[in-house]
Amino acid sequence: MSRIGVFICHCGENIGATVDCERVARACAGIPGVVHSVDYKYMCSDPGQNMIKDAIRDHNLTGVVVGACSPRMHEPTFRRACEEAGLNPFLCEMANIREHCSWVHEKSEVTTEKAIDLVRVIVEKVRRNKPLFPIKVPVTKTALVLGGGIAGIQAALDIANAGHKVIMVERSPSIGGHMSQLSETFPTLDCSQCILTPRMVEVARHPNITLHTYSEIESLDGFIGNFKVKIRKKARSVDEKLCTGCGLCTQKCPTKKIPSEFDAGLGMRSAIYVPFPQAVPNKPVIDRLHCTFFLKGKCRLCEKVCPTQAIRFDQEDTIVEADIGAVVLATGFDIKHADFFPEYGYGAYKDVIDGLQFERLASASGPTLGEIRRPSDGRKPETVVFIACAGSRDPAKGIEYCSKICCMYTAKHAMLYRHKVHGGKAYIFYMDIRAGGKMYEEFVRRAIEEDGVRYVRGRVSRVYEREGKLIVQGADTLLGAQPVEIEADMVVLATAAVANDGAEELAQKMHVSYDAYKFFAEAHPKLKPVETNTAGIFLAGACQAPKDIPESVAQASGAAAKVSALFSQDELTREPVIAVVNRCAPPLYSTCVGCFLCQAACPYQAIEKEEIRARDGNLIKTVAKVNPGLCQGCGTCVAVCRTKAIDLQGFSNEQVFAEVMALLNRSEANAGI
Amino acid sequence: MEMETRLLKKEALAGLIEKINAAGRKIYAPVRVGDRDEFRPVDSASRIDLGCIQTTQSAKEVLFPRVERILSFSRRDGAMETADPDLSILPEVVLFGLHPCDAAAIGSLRAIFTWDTQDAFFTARLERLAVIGLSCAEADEYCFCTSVGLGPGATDGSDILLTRLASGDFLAEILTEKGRELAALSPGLFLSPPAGADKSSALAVVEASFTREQVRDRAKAGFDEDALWDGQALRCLGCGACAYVCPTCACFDIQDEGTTNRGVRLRCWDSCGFAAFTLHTSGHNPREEQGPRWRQRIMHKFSYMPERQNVFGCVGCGRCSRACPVDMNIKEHLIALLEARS
Amino acid sequence: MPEFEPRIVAFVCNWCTYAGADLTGTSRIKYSPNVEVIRFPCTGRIDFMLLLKAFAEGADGIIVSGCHPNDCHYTSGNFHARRRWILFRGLLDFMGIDVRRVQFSWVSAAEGAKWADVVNTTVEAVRKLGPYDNYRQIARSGGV
Amino acid sequence: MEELRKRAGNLLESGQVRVVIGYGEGTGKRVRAVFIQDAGQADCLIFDERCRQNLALYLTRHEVKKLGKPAIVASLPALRAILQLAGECQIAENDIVVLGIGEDGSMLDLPDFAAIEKHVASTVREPDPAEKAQFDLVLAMSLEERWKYWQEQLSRCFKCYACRQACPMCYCSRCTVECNQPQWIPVPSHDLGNLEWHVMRAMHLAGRCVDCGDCSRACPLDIPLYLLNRFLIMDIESRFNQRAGTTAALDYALSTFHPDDKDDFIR
Repeated sequence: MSRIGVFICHCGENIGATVDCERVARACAGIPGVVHSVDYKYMCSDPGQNMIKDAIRDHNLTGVVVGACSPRMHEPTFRRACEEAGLNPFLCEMANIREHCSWVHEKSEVTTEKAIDLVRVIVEKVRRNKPLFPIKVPVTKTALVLGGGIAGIQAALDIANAGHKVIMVERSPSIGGHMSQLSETFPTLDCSQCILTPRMVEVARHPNITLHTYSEIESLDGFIGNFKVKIRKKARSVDEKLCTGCGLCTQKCPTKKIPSEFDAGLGMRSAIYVPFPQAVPNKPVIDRLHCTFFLKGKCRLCEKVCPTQAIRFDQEDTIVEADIGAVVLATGFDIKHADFFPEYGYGAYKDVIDGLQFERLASASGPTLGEIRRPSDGRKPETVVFIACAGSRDPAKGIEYCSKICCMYTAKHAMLYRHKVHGGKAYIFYMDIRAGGKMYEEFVRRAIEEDGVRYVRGRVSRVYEREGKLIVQGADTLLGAQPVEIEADMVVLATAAVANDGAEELAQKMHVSYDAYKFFAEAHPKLKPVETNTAGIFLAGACQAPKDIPESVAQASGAAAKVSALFSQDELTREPVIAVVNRCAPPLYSTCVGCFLCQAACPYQAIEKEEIRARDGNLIKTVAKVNPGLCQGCGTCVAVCRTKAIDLQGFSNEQVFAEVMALLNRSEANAGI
Repeated sequence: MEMETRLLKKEALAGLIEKINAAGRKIYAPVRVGDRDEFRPVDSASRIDLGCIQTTQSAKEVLFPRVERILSFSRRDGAMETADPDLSILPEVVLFGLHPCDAAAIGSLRAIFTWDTQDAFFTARLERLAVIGLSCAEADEYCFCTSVGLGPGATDGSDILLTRLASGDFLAEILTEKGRELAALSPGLFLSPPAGADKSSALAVVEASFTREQVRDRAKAGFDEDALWDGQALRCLGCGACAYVCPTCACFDIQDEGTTNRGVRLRCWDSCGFAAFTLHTSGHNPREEQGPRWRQRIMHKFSYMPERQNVFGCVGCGRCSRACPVDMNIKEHLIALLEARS
Repeated sequence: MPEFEPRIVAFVCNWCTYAGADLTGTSRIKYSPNVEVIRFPCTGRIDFMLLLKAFAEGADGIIVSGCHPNDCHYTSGNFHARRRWILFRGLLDFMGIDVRRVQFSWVSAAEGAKWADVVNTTVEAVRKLGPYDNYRQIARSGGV
Repeated sequence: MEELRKRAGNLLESGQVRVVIGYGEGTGKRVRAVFIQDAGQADCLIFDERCRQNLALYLTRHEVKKLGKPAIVASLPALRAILQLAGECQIAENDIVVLGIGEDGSMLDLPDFAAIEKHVASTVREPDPAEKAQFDLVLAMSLEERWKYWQEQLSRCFKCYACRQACPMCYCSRCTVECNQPQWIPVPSHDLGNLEWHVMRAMHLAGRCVDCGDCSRACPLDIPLYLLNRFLIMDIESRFNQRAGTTAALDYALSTFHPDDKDDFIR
């Protein structure tokens, strides 16, 4: 038999002015199972809390109901008080007679009546509450950072510097990401490589960081604190241990006309190559799709010239397995290329280039050593048109969002061009200038006012070639949509930033959700911007949405802080408000029939398969099992389960059912004894 | 009481129904409902389907409703009060057109409900019940009354048994005091029968395939023949259709419904065919599979009832076989049981 | 005869509508006392049978409310709930159950005023419809 | 029919299966499910237009599973049930042999679930005209008329659960009606108990029902239960473009969603 204590708070006048608290307490005393019912001015005060503690001891209470403010306000307070008095905190519940009653209704009989109802409902709930205990989950203090761009680098260094192990996995042969391709960075115009390279080196040298480049994730299983990852190390065809990075192989390689990915196709590389001089690790890889030996079966020139015999034509992919406790996804973004734009010639005009190509032209380490020259004939362009929002904010192209970085880098591009080609004319077609950010607006102003970049507000309808010139047709909406036609030598498209190829597949492997554009989804748009819905997996950088460098770095540090917080304890403590699959006597063992419809509905991939086996090892049945490390307690599975085999602790079927019953069947208590 | 035989002209039926109604008695008779026949309250003879071979459901609801309130409770001044239903308000009922198998089934039900204790609800209803039976002029392939000791013209359970003659008139056998009372409501309608009037020529022919005693002995001997019962039950769905249409199945469940303040205790039909019927709180189920449940059904009707209540639990009406969604044919299964070597 | 006072049960999620109703209180916006709230973690947790139970036990109207689409604390519980309600509501209507008595809404933690409005309009709508006699009648079929 | 018997016989003889679940002659003109365990008895297998029971229900029955690996005679509804059962992890591809029957009564070669999916995708079975007419009739009724209609229909129900037991998708070892803590559905077959039971049954089959109609056919009291299932099937198809029993991978309308699912009633 329950022994429930009811404590009605006046909250000064807040409740007391409209609800007859004494009557509520008196009425609740008449509810079967209630052995103690009192009212008090301020229940949350120390004397109020002491009343509860004393009553728990004096009356040997098995449940406590506090009729006061919203549980969202003081539930932790009262639960702690109960715990201090030796009562399991989950046997304490609050009835909200302030926000949901006294504050929203006039002083009247009806309002008091309603307060009694609300308390009575919670009494019926508490009667069915069960003691719950926090869930402990062990934590493996190693983080997996996926992606070696600036976000991944920052996250890895922050976590490593906090004293935890990090495994970094990068898909391409070197870390560095897009930032390593950039010339200068806005709004300071400092050299991208110069600020990035030391970080890259630090990653390579950090004793806490294990780096796997030219590697991809094969699978990720497990849950927060307890993931298992399989990493596929693609065959580099070079023994990394023996290779000294002398570069002889890349010089001697006869196949040299392969468009360089790093130079965005504007430069060439050999079949055995290091993507760029500052690459980390500075070890070449053989591009087997282009290597003569792999295509025709002979050559092996690199093997002959290698002073340390590091070439391994027979190397195979290897799988590395690791236990990890948290994941930072920092896989970055990609951009749309010129061939996405029929109106700009489908990429047919060599001098219509994208922003990343311009970066390579402007970079001192680029194919033109930093001189702005046309890809078609190497001439310096006298007029350059920059087109912002190429694809972005364009529902017709299926990219409705703003790519965010283009306004700033286009201003930078125009500025760099004006610096490098004296007398050159720079036009920017734009929709709006979005320069929110520290020193950003000033930067754009500088481009306009000091560097004479001409901003034309309007869209470009067409680019076509006429007598060696690119004719840019557009409209100036500030001049009443007047047609504008500019003869340009080069056109630079600020193409939309989009999710990486394979982002969807990766998200599925990682069990994180993604938006309509395949950017990874944060757990909450405001309050959980670095978390994903899968506990223990965090986001950093442009894989979540287009971001500039400072934002990516900030988010990376944020993710690293989350990981470090997680790793600061040996065990993870979680609220026990989670779903559980029932167990019952043989031969049923559980009423779960193993249909796993719940598994599909669970937003957290928290439902696993569990095999119930007899003592002889024979499989009896396969049932659902809720992983307490992953379950967040939403209860969607409970409503999906036909056999009621899953129940939610704290909001169990019995509890909510009893609440409905109690609410609608006013007892004698309401009559006011 | 000495049996009396009278003639009820076909035109007189309407008058008989009217008189019974006028006497404040509620009449249930077979009525065509959609593609089925069912017992329904009638107030005129024209609604009655006299040609019906068998109603889908039996008439047992008149004595044993599918849901019956047996107790009410409420909380007053912190204490629980209980109240019994008022049985004195139950109406006087006449079941009209009950075939001999169904009429005989009343005896089986009575045996169950009065075996150890007198079931107040059942007996109160039974006291208020009179039966005007109707011999079977037709039978179908499911009928096997003659194999269980009955027949198309059997009088067991009827207070008056009507047999429709070739002329359309009814030969009325007034069998009991209750029957005489009914006839007395309209004495002018019950005429002297013509000389040589004989109901046997007006009865359906139902070939006997076995005797119930044979089944009793064979079933008892075959209790442990799992393969036999399992094999027969393999296609059985485990639903309760057979039990619920059966005129003698009397299993019930007790359910309390209500809230903290008031509630009722209900008796409602149950069936030994259901998996949960014998489920123990421990999780153990002595009849885990359908085979033993099927065996139970047969054993109860042919072995346990004759043993304990001295009456058989099957009247050969064939309803269970007709209603079964998967064609579990009891007659066929009983024949198979007898033919199987033990 | 006093005016009919409908009884409305509200099934709400903890993170949006319950918090929104808290805000209604904090903002001291008055609304009809005919509604009483039962708190769930998420609309995804609300079993459709509870709605029928509420009618059976004498509710004249029901409010089901949670986070706006895309705002679910658990990402997608409300999306699952929405599908469930789309089908359930259709089925009830097909069976002749008066779905005008069931108000579904999205009320965020910031929409204190909207909560008051949802309650008031639902109470008024149900008041006009009168007591749910059809359902009460069958609810009494067991004799309770 | 000859081919069916031959294939069934071969399967049993070669030991590939231990039992063939098929149809045989029953009482009078009725047919019934038969469980052939001996190749010599394969000749009692039949298939014709009377063979409508969805035999897939027996695949999840403990008593039948005990017999060993089954082959099952399956026309469209059973094939759909097989796919849905596979999606719900109740049967695996290698656990059964499917003796598929085409809409024209001919034998199909359905070696795997992919072949069943293909056949199901390319086969249309028009709803029974009388059933469709009844459906449209109910749909056209006013709210009050619909209430009366269903109250009258459901008042007949005596809760024999033939509808549930005949359903291939009702394989739960404990049905919700058997849950008594709390007692979700009243056990008695009074008006409330009947309404709640049938609402619950329909909802639990929403997105899972393969539209075989066996619930209605099993009902000894002719309650048109198919109307409820059909309503939800049509709703799910038109709103969410999903159909149960079309794929062996789970695609359940109530465990999936689309952020743009349309409703016209949520404030």
